[in-house]
Amino acid sequence: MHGPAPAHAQPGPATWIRVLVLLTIATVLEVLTYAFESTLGALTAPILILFAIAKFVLVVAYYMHLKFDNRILTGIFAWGMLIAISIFAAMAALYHIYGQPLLTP
Amino acid sequence: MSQAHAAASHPVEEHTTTGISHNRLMMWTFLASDCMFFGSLIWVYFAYRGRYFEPPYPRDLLDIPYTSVSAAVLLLSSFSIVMALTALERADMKGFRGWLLGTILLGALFLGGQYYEFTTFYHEGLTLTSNLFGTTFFVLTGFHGTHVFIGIVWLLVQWLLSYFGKLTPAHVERFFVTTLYWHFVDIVWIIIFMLVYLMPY
Amino acid sequence: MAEAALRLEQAGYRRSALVEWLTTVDHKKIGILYYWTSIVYLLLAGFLALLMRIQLAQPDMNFLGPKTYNEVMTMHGTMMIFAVAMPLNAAFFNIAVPLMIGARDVAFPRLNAFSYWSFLFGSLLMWSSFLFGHAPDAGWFGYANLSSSRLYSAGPGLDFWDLGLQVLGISSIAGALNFFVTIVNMRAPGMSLMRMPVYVWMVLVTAVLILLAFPSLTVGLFMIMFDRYFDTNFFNPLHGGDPVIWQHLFWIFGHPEVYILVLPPMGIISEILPTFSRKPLFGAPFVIFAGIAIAFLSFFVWAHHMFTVGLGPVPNALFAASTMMIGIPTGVKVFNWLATMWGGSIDFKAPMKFASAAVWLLMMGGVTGVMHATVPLDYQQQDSYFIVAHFHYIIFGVIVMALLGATYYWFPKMYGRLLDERLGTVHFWLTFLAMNLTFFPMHFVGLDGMPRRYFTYSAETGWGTWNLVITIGAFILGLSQLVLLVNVVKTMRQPANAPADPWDGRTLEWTIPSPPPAYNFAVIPTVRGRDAYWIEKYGDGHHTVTDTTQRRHVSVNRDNPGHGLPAGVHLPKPSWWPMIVSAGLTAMAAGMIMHGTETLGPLGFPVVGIGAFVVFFGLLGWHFEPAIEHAEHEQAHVHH
Amino acid sequence: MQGTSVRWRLAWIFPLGGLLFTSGCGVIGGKIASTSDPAGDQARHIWNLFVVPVWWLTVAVFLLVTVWMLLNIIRFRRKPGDTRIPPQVHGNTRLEIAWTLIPAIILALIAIPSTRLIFELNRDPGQESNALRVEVIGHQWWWEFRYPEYGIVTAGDLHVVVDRPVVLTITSQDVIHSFWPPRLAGKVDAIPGRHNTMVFTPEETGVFYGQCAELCGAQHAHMQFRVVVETQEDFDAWVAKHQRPVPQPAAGTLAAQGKELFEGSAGCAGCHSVDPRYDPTTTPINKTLMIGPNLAYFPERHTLAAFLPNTPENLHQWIANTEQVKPYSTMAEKWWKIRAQQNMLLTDDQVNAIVAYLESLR
Ligand code: HEA
Ligand code: HEA
Ligand code: HEC
Ligand code: CUA
Ligand SMILES: [Cu+2]
Repeated sequence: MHGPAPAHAQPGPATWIRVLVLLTIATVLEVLTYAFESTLGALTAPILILFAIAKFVLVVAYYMHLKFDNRILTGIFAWGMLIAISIFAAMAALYHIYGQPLLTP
Repeated sequence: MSQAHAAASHPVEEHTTTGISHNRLMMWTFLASDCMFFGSLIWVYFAYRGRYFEPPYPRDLLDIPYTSVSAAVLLLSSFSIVMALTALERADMKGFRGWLLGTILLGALFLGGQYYEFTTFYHEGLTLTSNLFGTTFFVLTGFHGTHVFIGIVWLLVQWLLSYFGKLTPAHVERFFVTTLYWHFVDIVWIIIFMLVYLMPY
Repeated sequence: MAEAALRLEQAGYRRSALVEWLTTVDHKKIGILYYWTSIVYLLLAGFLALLMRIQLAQPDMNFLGPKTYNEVMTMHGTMMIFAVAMPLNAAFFNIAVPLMIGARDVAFPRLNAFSYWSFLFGSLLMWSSFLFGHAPDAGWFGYANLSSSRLYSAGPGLDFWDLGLQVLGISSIAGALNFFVTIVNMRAPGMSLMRMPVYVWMVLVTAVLILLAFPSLTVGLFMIMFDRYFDTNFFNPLHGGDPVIWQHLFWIFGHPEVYILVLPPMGIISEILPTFSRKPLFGAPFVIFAGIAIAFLSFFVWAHHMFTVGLGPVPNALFAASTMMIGIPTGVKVFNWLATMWGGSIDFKAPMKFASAAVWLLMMGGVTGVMHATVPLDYQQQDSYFIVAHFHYIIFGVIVMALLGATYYWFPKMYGRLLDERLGTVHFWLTFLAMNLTFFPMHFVGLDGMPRRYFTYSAETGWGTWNLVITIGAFILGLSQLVLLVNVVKTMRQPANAPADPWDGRTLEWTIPSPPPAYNFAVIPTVRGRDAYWIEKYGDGHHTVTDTTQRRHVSVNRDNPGHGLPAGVHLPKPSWWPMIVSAGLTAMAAGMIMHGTETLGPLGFPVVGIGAFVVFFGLLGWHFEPAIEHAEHEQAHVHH
Repeated sequence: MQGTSVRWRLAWIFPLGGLLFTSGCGVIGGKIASTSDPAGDQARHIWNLFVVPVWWLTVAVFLLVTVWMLLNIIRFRRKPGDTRIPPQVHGNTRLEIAWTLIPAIILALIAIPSTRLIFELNRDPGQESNALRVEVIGHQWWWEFRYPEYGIVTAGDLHVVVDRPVVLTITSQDVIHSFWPPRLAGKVDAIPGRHNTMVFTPEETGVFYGQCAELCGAQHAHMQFRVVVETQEDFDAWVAKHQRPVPQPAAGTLAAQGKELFEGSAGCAGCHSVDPRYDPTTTPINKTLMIGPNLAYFPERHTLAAFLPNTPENLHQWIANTEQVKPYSTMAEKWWKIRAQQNMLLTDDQVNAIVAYLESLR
């Protein structure tokens, strides 16, 4: 869709600042979520994860230009992430769902 | 690391099948691979999370306001480096050097913060050997710190090169690849900050 | 040779042959370096296997002590995997891939040299452990906490293993990055992904596997290193550490690793069978997708090496299912290969013999793999000789056989000569029969309960008879490999007069002379289909001629003799830096090993420091050195 | 030329025929460790699953691929001088689908009974059943067996009751081992910091061979054990005996001298106890009792040092020459070698006394 776009067709500092503002807001909200952990209860973890994903995507899409760059690059990075995350999830299941308790030393 | 450096060859008119430069393609591929590196470190941290049989425990040590600031410092460095890139693209060498130096300083500030954090923890009794928290925490954040350190050295070299005409607007692609690495180190910290520091037990 | 000399002169260099090999960045030369290094290691690691076989020939033998046996066994496994199978594959990546995609070199020629030197130095570092009397002895997968605690593995043996593997891992990752970029970015015009030769496809998939699998090993090895050097608790049960974590880390790497080893040979089979059957690969897209499916699935089956660890019935059942699923795409490949031969006009030259035997042997090793995947059966088979039989059938039967086939197949592109066919036939038959004689009885002793990694066994177990057979087989197998060496020596004494296209080949490497000139292609070809060269010779699917005599004589892509480089061709410059950086890296690893010893301990960190210094300045030098000749210089020469 | 190609064709038949023949002729089995000779329910279930369906489906796949390959080789070999280009068939989607589906079906035929068996083999009969519960602890390089219900501990020989399920809780004190009695059951790893269970029911009385199956250091090959499957009465008698302290040697005998040495200057008692009783409440599975194996009623064991036949001669050798008999073993490293360095090795007479003492512990 974007084709082999050269690195030059990118937005400028205005966008970078906007992204920075969003990143800062997300970070503040993250820390607030942490601070209100007791009120949020079981919601804390998903909220934190959501904010982290938002920040992650902002940096990758804008600062790292993936949004404007060749789709192949998105594919490569996404596959790396996908495999890493799936293995991570499988491990979490192995240790926290199916794992028998380890002996306490 | 070494591979990344190798990417920095001299600018050549290269024709590629995809239109993506070799260096850029390699850096993204390397980053995909690095996802598995940090992924493995992080899941080991998680598998052991809470299996801490001796003090000190994370809740007694972690200083969230402090770390929030250093996380913000690293985020800011992502911003400054993208500004440096834009300056380079616009052949504004002065702006480029300024933003780049800013990035280096922010990175150094982050590392200094991490050094301070490590020594504080150490004085409170957390060592590599004290318990599994010490082991997994220091190794995970330490490997991240090493990535930052390599990034700083790399940026520093490029900053110096710019004074000798070895880094010019003609080398924008090469510098772009460096910024990819730098941002990646930042996003890894986004994840670590969330999982290690903020995630409730 | 003439071109090489010319090229050097042009670049203002006059170097001896030795220096030329040490500084080469030419993929063809690097391929040859890879090739001979790994063949020597095959002989050495095979020699270790023969030592083991002597010890196991009869019950209660007293040839190798328990410790020595474990060292020999560990080094056999580790070196066969990391210093034979992987680099032998890398040899053919280098020899064939750029030629098959119509490229003049790889994307990062110096990085390519760096991969080779890191492989060489890393493997030498590991071999050197024998000289210091402390070879690694915890098996090729070095299970923690046997490997991670100095309490249970004193001495630097495991440090050699750990740090040697780190260096080899860096070499592999660098190589994979290089070939990934090369294949994605340097294909000849017209070579879309679906027109890419299947071998190139498999190399691409393998590169992805390496990139995503090795980091897990790297992390695990770091953890073992920290446990051994800094008393961390990763695998220390006394502080709650769980040694099983290492098994996960290792097999998340280790299982994809076995497909890293086998996918390129599968690609080689997919090239050889069509060439010698005069038929295109049957269902090539299926074969390609099967390769991708195998690669993808291979990340989610790792726990099939851990069925007896006690992960619980649900994970065991799930991992069994995912493992068995790999049999389906592998079956697709096997059946497509058989269908490729079916109806063909098959010329059983040496490469074809090896390749078709490999297909059959893949079935032999694959079906026992499915037995291991059947969890209850694995409760009995795990860590028995049944496993040893399984993986030698695939590792020797498919990987080594296919790579031997590739040797006969691509030898003209390496040396401009054809290996002797008669000796090739002898080599094949001896190898094929002896490998079955060696590895088939392992199934029997395995089912009879013989565990692997036993340095001896008592007579009452009744394992003696078959073990003697195995040992005899192993010796025949070892001797058979000497036939190959004889063949090479004999062939190298003859003039280099192999034709460009000795097998009536189908892909681009056969369009250029044997051996190819330094710049490979004087004119970059344009590709019109998967069997790019075949189509040019005999027409595409619709207007095929029916007889080879009706071959259309497309001119072989000859260089312009006597005039040096064709206009506009830039060749990468030889460089010392790759080797220097590898040496620095290896010095860092060696320093770390020294740090762990009593006598050299204080020298350790200084050596690490020096190594790091060399790496840093090596990279700077690398950075500053022009990758190719300066444009003006070049221009001047061309307009001469 | 013609001659070579005929020979080529025929030669295929030898390895294939040979392999089929040998595998068909019962070259396995009848050995002390053979998995094809089950004497316990787990081993039996596994072997049955191996034969039907796995083995027969494997034979089907084998024949399919082998016959097809042979047909290819024989029918489509190029004749000398043949320049014909065969029809360029690029594929056939229907065939592709067929040979994607057929293996899938075969695999399902294996996976279904296999999955059922996985769950069956892992089923713990429950606390209230009459199952015998034993703790199995791996050490470099010997096996310790504790019976928490009876408060007794032994090494080397695992006593169980025929037709009565046993539930083993398996762990390790040092590195990873794997507990494997091939004729009775599959193997289960013994992992420090974890405990695994193995459940099986022995179906024949007798003494069954077992061994360690995970590389655990130099003497991995010498880490055997025996499973003594006996009737309930014999087992009860064995338990009753082990709940009593060992007999004291009569004063003045050689054995009494041996006892003195054992407890005194020879330094055996530092690592070995001769009291078969222990307190399960204070010593859970991951707490060590003693460095060395418990030696109570030692002469009744089948193995010595986890691999030798337990004869007085071997025992003598073991004590006099530990380093030669089993190098790298803890006793060799931490006792024999140290004494050798200090020139404090036992004299032959002393060894005789100790052997007499140990032999008296019946
Ligand atoms: C490069 C080598 C390679 C390859 C390709 C494979 C392929 C397979 N392997 Fe193997 N394996 C190893 C190398 C390899 N393995 C090694 C080295 C070890 C030991 C590691 C160690 O412990 O040291 C090992 C161990 C190993 C284990 C662990 C055993 C244990 O330790 O307990 C298992 C368990 O599931 C397994 C399974 C499989 C399966 C299902 C395949 C499948 O991919 C096979 C698929 C192929 C076929 C099935 C044949 C062709 C298909 C057909 C003709 C279609 C019809 C067939 C059917 C329907 C069955 N392997
Ligand atoms: C590429 C992989 C590869 C290859 C090709 C081989 C090849 C061979 N292997 Fe290997 N093997 C492994 C990978 C491989 N192996 C692995 C990964 C293990 C597991 C290790 C572990 O448990 O950790 C293993 C384990 C293993 C064992 C089990 C050891 C044990 O568990 O105790 C045995 C036992 O027989 C064995 C035998 C052989 C034999 C006889 C060959 C033969 O094919 C070798 C034939 C011989 C030659 C090709 C050499 C010819 C040499 C000469 C003629 C002499 C020349 C002399 C000099 C150079 C001085 N291997
Ligand atoms: C440092 C501790 C230590 C000391 C002291 C020691 N042993 Fe041992 N002993 C062991 C260990 C550990 C084993 C198990 C060795 C093995 O099989 O690998 C063992 C095994 C044995 C066995 C075989 C037990 C079996 O189950 O097969 C006998 C008998 C024995 N020791 C007798 C003695 C005698 C007699 C002495 C003193 C003269 C002695 N030991 C001193 C540690 C020790
Ligand atoms: Cu214990 Cu092997
Ligand atoms: Cu596997």
